[in-house]
Amino acid sequence: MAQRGSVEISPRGGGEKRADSCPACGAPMDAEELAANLRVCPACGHHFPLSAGERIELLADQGSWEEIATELRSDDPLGFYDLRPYHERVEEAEYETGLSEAMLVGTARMHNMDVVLAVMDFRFMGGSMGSVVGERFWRAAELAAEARYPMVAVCASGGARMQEGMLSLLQMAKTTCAVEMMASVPVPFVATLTHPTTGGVMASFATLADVIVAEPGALLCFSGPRVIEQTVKEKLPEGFGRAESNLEHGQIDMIVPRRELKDRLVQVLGMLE
Amino acid sequence: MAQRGSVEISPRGGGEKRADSCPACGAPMDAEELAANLRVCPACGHHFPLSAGERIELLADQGSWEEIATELRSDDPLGFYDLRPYHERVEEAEYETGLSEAMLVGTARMHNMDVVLAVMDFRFMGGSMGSVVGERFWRAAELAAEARYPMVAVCASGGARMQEGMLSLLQMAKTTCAVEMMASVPVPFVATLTHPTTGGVMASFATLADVIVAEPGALLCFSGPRVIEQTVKEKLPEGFGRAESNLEHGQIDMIVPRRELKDRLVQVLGMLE
Amino acid sequence: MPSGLFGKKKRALQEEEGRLRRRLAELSRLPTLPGVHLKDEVAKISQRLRELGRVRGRGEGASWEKVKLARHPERPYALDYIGLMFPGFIELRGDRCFADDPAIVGGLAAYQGRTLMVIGHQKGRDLASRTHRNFGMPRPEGYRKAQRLMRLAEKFGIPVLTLVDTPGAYPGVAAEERGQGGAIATTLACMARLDVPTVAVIIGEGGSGGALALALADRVLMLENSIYSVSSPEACASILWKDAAEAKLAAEALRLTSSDLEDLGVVDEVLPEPRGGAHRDHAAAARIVKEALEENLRQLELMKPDRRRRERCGKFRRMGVWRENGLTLF
Amino acid sequence: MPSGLFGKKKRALQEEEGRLRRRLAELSRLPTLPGVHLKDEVAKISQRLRELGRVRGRGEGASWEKVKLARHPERPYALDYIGLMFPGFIELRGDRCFADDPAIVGGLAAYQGRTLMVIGHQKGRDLASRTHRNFGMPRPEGYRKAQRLMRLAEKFGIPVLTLVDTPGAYPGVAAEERGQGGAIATTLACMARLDVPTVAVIIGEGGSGGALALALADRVLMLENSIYSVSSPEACASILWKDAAEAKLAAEALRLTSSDLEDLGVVDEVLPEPRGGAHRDHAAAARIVKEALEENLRQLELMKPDRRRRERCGKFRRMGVWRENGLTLF
Ligand SMILES: [Zn+2]
Ligand SMILES: [Zn+2]
Repeated sequence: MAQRGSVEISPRGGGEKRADSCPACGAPMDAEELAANLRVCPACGHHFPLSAGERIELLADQGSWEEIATELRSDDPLGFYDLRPYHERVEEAEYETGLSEAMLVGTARMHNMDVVLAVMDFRFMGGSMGSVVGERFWRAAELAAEARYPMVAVCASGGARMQEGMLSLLQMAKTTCAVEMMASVPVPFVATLTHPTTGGVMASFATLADVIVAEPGALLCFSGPRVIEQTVKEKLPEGFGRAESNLEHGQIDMIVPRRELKDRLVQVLGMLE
Repeated sequence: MAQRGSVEISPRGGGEKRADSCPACGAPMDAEELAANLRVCPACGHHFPLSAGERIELLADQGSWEEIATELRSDDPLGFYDLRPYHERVEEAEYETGLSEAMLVGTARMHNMDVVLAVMDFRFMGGSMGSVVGERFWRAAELAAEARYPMVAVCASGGARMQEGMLSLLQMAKTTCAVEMMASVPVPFVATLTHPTTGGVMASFATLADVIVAEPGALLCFSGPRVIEQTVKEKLPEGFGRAESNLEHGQIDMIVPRRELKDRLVQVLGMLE
Repeated sequence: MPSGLFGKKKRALQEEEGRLRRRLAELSRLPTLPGVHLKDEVAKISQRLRELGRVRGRGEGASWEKVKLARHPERPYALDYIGLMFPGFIELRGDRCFADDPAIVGGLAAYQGRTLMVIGHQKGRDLASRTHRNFGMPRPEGYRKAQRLMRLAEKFGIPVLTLVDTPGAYPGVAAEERGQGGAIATTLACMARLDVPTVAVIIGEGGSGGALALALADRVLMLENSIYSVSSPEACASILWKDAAEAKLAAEALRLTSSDLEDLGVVDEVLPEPRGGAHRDHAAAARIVKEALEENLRQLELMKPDRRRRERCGKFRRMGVWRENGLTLF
Repeated sequence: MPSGLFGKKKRALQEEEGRLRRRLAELSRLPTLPGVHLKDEVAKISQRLRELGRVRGRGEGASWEKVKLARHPERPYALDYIGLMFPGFIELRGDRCFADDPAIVGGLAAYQGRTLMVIGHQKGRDLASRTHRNFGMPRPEGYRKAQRLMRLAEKFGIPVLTLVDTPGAYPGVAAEERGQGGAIATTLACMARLDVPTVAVIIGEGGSGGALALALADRVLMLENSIYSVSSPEACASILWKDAAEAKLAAEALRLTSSDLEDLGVVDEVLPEPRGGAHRDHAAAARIVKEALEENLRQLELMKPDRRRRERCGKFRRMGVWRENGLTLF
């Protein structure tokens, strides 16, 4: 089932549309310079999103990534149609990202440590969690538990994939059971929360990790700012839901700049093994 | 070690000085009427303190109380002297309350259910927890664990007994271990918090109970109002630390008026057995 | 899970319905071109959809009707069921941490000579109680209270019954700051770990993660006119249709009714309601829930804790539909 | 616990001292009567007390000197020890509930090829860091963070080291409302239950329940110039002497020094400090702590978890002195 080799990065380099200037500080951006800086604004440190491929490149030792569960694809159990059919949306996401789903799972080495990686990509339908994301996470957890490899999940998600109805919501229960499976060994499970991680992912495996790491500035919440403003008409405080606010409110262990992320994850995993 | 029969209630009836009027509503008080009403103000429901003897009378089936660990007495391990020697203060408390210490422990039946009772008396040096209170609680817990009787503790305490120094503080650790001993069976442990329960008792066995019941209006906190006002100069909100505030803040399970206390405790214990 | 021919047939009908609806959506997006007459095809599809609806037991707007029933202000709430099913219920309150959340109630119930821990979302009926109960939308402390009570139940070997009825977890700033996401996640984890029997009953509105948090149970039962949904139809419509007014369409698409969810294998059993709905006869509804509870508990108590936990996780592991190497797995 | 002749002798001296001090207190309360001359007796008692003080290794005001040393602003704090003992320490933050409390720090430390969970009270040195650390006075979330980290340590079989240094838990309204008492109690319970080895070191000020919460450990070590007390001498004086200025007297009476507490059996081992006190040589102090930690962990790791837990509870069960049927039990 494993497929050796490094991940396909889409022709555009794997990110979403490249901005011409930094949205945080307004500094003009050179795409190549930005890429060379791990897509962190050299002027202000703003962390631009990474694609799943870029994330794997960042974390996995060169050539060590072996994807599993590659053949899993979304079905359309509800025959869901809104303004467009679900399958059309999936196909479009596949085409635009070059990915098979919003999460890739597999094994890799990080500084020579064997790990299981589960990496989400927000570009794939907003990183929404449907049946395939849930099943891939399950298989990753199963592999981690069996091989006694620690797991690193990198989260980026808008929540449940509405087009799969309750089946998508239930992926919260499924991934929770998967985390419990790792805990019963135990193998260490560390989550890295990147911008944005919200909804069902934030309310299941992401916050169940032994250690929770976040990238600077990442929006991390269950209900997003727009929902809060529209539903309960509350004014949002400055920095609401950001990694920094989560740290202060005791919800995460640490904020790690992207440049230090791999080293830090390896240190943490090394100490928990 | 057990001593059959009902507890000695001091000649004055076991309470502290009887007020002429209710401190809560100002209604004039007739001592006999008050006693007949379980020392609850008929006008406003204010709960006057009960002595350990009165409490046992309230909770134990007639004639079922068997005190244990009766021979335990305070020693003076530090040779403690402040304005008066410790042993003198203890002797005075013994004389004034007719009790051997700030906690009595024993077995009783409540509506025919065998239970272990641990009852504190605030009049005995402010219900402070020293070595004897800790050891009595331990023996009560041990008996509960061995006989598989549930335990009901009735708390009223100003905290640790300073005159025994660190040995009194360590009763928090000791009573915690005693609660763990009951939990490992498990036998149910229900705490009834009465006015006032503060300091070390509040930070050990009292808040470790499976179910925490309080009497209306009881002051329940770790740091008392005076300490807070004097140390950190904070203004206290209306009703600070009272049972009602604790209920709202999620610290206790329920507030039960004295008249219903025995029935409620028996119901709870019956469901946990 | 659908099983046997019955399940397969249902699924075939469901697929046909999906196909037709997708085609209808495509047609509706086509520009009106001279000489192209779509009306016939639209009419044919609509006709077939109505037929399918009848076969599958619902007319047009049937899902929306269920939404209205599930939210009916006279529908029995958790404390109504508790009052009818468990005289002498003792409420236990507080998360021992920050607050007591009245949007979740819980406590001990005497039941057939044993004890149950009953935990449920609680809505209010009049303005005051609705405000007090925060419209049944829990804050993190509600979920943490639920966890505390579940652990207490486990300590004494007491089975857990949950009653699910919430529009969703409360989406407020302070609730977020106190870790709404983590509170739901740890409640799920707590339910996954419990070694006592657990039964969840969706009694009204099973709204999103805030509902699911109390429903990772050995058995998930659902009252006939309840709904259980990944998001409210209104929210779904405003996100996917960009128009909250399309909630009726969304309600249909989301498959949130009890029969939909039985088809999808999401719930283990659908409980019939008294004629006209549970709000017409609270006592009868409570009897139905109690009987189902009894039967399910009886079965669960025959199993060893390990096996119960394994089967519970196994059930949720199977939730989802995907294709793999050309095969659709369900 | 004191053992053998050495312990008995110490205890005899202690008792004599107590007797004399009580007599002194009695004399001081007597009204001055004509013809009654107490001066001689007072002088004699004071002389003997000074002798006893020398024998027991302390002069007058010796306890107060220890209080000042224990609170010395240059004394190494938890993060100083951590920095010196555990390069590569990874701090873990937050209670996952309400806040991260900077008055308690905790995290993972690589140690002799294995991992330790280190948790300690943390004071600040300058105005900003003192405010940030709330003068080392934890709120409930600090204790809940400690519990979370202890449970994490237990999950992975990691021994726990705590560093105790606090004036006490924070006495504030909001801290009370969030359950300060319960937070301390559940931390104690957590430490009582842990099945990994636990070592507590009193490194500075061991103030009241807020300190004890982190010290229900298999081994409780205490640095020579630290104090460990049921209440601050100031608070004790203002309660018992009705005058906070009598803190010096209270410090003596409370027996809060390391040698007092070794005598009383409250601490398992007193660690000598570098000449003049730990503040004179942080590195040397850290070496001393590290060596003691090593030896104690080595012993603890030879024991089975069950036995460790049993002995831990057994030790705290023996804390206290009482009389029973005429016998003094210790
Ligand atoms: Zn920038
Ligand atoms: Zn009154």
